[in-house]
Amino acid sequence: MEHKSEWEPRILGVLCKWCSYAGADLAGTSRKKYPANLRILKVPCSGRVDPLLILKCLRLGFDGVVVSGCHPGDCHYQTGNYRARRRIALTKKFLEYIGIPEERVKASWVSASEGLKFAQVVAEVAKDIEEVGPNKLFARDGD
Amino acid sequence: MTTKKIRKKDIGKLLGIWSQEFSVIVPSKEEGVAKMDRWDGKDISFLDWYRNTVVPSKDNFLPPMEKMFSFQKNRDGYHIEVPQDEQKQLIFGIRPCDARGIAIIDKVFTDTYEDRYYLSKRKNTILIGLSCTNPYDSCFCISLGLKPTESADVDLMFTDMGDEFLIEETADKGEELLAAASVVKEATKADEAKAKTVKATASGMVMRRIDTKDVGEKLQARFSDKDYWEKVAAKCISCGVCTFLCPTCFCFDICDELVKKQGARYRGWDSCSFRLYTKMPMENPREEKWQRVRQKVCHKFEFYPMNYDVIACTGCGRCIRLCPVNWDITQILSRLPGSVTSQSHK
Amino acid sequence: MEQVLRKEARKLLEEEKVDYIVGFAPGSLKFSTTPLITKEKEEIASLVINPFIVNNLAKFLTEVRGRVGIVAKGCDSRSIVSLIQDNQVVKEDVVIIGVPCSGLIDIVKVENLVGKDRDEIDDIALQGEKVVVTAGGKKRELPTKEVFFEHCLGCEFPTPQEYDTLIGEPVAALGDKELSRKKIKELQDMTPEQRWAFWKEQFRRCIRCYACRQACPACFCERCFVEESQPQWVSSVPQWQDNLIFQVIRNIHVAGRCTDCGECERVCPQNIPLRSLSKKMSDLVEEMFHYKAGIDRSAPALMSAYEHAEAEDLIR
Amino acid sequence: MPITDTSQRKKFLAQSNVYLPHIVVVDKIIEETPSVRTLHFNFKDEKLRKEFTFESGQFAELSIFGIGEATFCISSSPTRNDHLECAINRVGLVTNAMHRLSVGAETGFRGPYGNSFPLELMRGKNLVFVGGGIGLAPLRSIIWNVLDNRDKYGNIDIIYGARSPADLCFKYDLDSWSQDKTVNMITTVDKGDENWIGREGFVPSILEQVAPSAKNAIAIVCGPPIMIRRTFPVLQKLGFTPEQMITTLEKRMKCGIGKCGRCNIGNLYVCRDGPVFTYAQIKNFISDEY
Repeated sequence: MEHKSEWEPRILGVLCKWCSYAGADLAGTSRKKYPANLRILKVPCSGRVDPLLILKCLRLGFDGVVVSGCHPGDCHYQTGNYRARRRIALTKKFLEYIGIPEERVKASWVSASEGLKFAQVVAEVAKDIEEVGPNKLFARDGD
Repeated sequence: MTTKKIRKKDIGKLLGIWSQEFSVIVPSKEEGVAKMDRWDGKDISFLDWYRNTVVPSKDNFLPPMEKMFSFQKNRDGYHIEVPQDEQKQLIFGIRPCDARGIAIIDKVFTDTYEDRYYLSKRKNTILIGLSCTNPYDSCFCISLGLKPTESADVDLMFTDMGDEFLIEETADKGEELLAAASVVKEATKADEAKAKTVKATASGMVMRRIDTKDVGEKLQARFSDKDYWEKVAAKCISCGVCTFLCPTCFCFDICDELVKKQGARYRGWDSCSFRLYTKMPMENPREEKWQRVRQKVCHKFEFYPMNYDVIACTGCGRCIRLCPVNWDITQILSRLPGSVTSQSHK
Repeated sequence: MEQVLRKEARKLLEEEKVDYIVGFAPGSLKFSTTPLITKEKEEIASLVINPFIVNNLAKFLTEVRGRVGIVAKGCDSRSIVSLIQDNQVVKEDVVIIGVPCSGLIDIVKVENLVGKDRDEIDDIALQGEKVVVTAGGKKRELPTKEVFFEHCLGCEFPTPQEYDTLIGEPVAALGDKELSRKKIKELQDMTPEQRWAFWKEQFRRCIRCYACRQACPACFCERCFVEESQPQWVSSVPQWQDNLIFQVIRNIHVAGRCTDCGECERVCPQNIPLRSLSKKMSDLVEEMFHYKAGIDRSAPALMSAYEHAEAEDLIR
Repeated sequence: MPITDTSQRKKFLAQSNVYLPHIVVVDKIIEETPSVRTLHFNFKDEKLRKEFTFESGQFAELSIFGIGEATFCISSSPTRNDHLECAINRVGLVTNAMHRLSVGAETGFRGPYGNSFPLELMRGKNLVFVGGGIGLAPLRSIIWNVLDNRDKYGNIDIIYGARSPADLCFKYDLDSWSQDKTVNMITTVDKGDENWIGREGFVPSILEQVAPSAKNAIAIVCGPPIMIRRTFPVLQKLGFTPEQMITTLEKRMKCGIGKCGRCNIGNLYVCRDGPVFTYAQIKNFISDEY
């Protein structure tokens, strides 16, 4: 596709500070390569991630959002990520039904020691988003 | 006042002539919702089904949302740009109640400060009325001193006489509009008589009434009666249907937006039914539902007449017809102590 | 039926078991009803039950102060249960007067089928599986499937599951799941681009009157997220982008609370097919978490519970 | 009650479009209390800078582009017009953004709107100013206006209170009024701290203690709604008639010019018919809607 040459996907990573944020850090310090256009939002727990945040970021023009938290069973607050899973799974399915390509909203479990996994997840997300192209879902069209 | 006439099947031709100069707007349907929309250049089937639109024509002057200006920050500071809006439009088929509604809100938008967004559209618009020969059972325009065939607030008034329309030229602009149209003929005395019968029949079909005599004083006397207003407001769900769809409601909100460094200020409809409408950080003078319902009723029937000598209601009946809970202003007013109201409905 | 209901309601007031009765009274338009919220015994005589009792009265439970005797159809009773699950309503303060409901007539469908508006129709009578409509001197028989609300066609619980007294006998579900999901199916058969284009066009027409939210018993927030100003999540003017976000998030918020009463879609003055969102959401909830809203008042609300193994395929 | 000539009000409209803001530049910021700061600003446009006039009591719509507009009274006096001042209490979306501004920032300004304090009526009279919290902002404009023409007015009492010593606004003004021999300045706080040596108590009760005479006097009241509501009965007890009591009201506003609908008290719009009212004008509605 034509846009591939100059356009790089802008991705928002919403990361739990106890695990995935540290995982991202590890990916950085151990020089794992992942797309540079990732903006990171640190949250206290994946359970804090409001679906509204995901939609708002797409509205503001991010090409994709990836939410990441501790593996099930490992939540610092015991159950936060289980609750997050319900909410995010439902949101993903519902957004798909509305017509938002599923590539744009991803979720993953990344622990503090999984720097490599983090880099892989982001690379995969970036690749998927490159397939679907820039996010023009909410673009203004002469309204 | 001179009268003309036109055959029904020639309406398309007349609209065609007007489209050369104006953006012609006619009743149309979108997803089953009757609204005023740009004429497609052919279809005049609305003459068969049209009674009234869901959203009154006020939205042609005060749209649900409009951009006031856009702004951008450069090296030397902020720059503001106002969208130009000079298109001449012609609305064909506005009902007398909605035309009166526009005349009523004109007063607000010209009071002290001229509202350029409203008035630029208003001044560039021709209103062509269509007598309401099949009013709804929720209509009560007669009580507001209005007839379903009233021609006072439009530039031309069309009245359906079967195969033909009688046209009244109520404004100078109206005469010019017909000058070039060969499909328009002079009306005869017989035509005028026929139209008169149609009009009388139409007026006779408006069954609902409210008692507007001293209504302001009666409401003033009730103002502090919390029990009364709580009872009146009990079933209201505080949505914006009655206000958004009211031809005389004009309240708006102003809101900024900034996406990807593109900024703009918008205004959009607002409603006194919403709690947020008057909410201040520390205090809300109309926090309770009954206070908001009271504001709505008193604004229309007490405050607006105090300010502008006219009741802010045209009896179009939308607030009754479209209310999710069938909250009925005519019942509310008839329950005001001292009101006489004859209602003939189920 | 109405007589039994009135007797029951009067008794509740007289025995001071409740402070208010919430039910339906005849509306001021043809073929309409209106919510009746009253303390007065004299007004009990106007309580009605007919195929036009459309409102979900559970909406009023969160704002009426005191004990309430409430008339509830199947969907309304589920909304009440859901409110109890969410600690919005205390069971002890509510007396549910259950009314079995075999389906409500969608007046708009009747209007479209006979080509006349509500006020031009003389009579609408429900006779078994048919609805007889008299207009302009002509009688027309319409199958109920064509004139009932879509949510009624697929209703699983036409008889209240939770009640203190039941007026009349339980009724059978119509259970036409397919007909009830026709629009959803059509949407699912589209490509994501087509679906997005569809909703974009729908929400372009939204005027943000909030009738959907205000009519919805599951929308009980003191302050809705669209009214938040710090941060301001969505614009207060009806831009389609924000209209869409409002509705999507509203549906996520009422997930597990929506009982498919169809009020959001019915009250929309712009005819936006909102039930195609809310019903899809309840289907997803059932499919993914085996949860039905408002069935068990001792069960935890959908979003405050979890299973150790669920939705695992969606998150890597 | 004299209301400012409306033709005067329309004088500074941008290109005949009432809704277009002028650009102003912040040139000084004074932190008044932990939640209140005063912005000193001036027009970017030279011509406006020279010609702009207003009257004490009028207000303006200030905007932060991309965030929104909010209503503020002009707290400086027209007798000192080298710049304009607005005091900003950090409470909402726009005011929070204004607390993030720094010197040199550009914001939008529409105004002046509304009527003003009736200087003609006040001439030769004894004046009692009663203020609470940030309610001193509009009073401050008229107080300086009066003090700059001191010989035209009789006795001046200023009774001002805030929740705590830290919440007192315009401390530099309070100091200079205390030192002014022609002014009876009384400051109070609801609750003092260990360093507070002044009065303690709510404004209405302090007013009752001070008991200024109603004879040939006018009382001008501004503060939080609860204070205004409780001050009027005290003034009435002291013999003030509803016509002698003046207040300036605050309501949620959007347009500032009587169109958007929300700031009414009965048939009066705070923006169009006020914000300055006599108690006589609003007494029918005040207990209910204000």
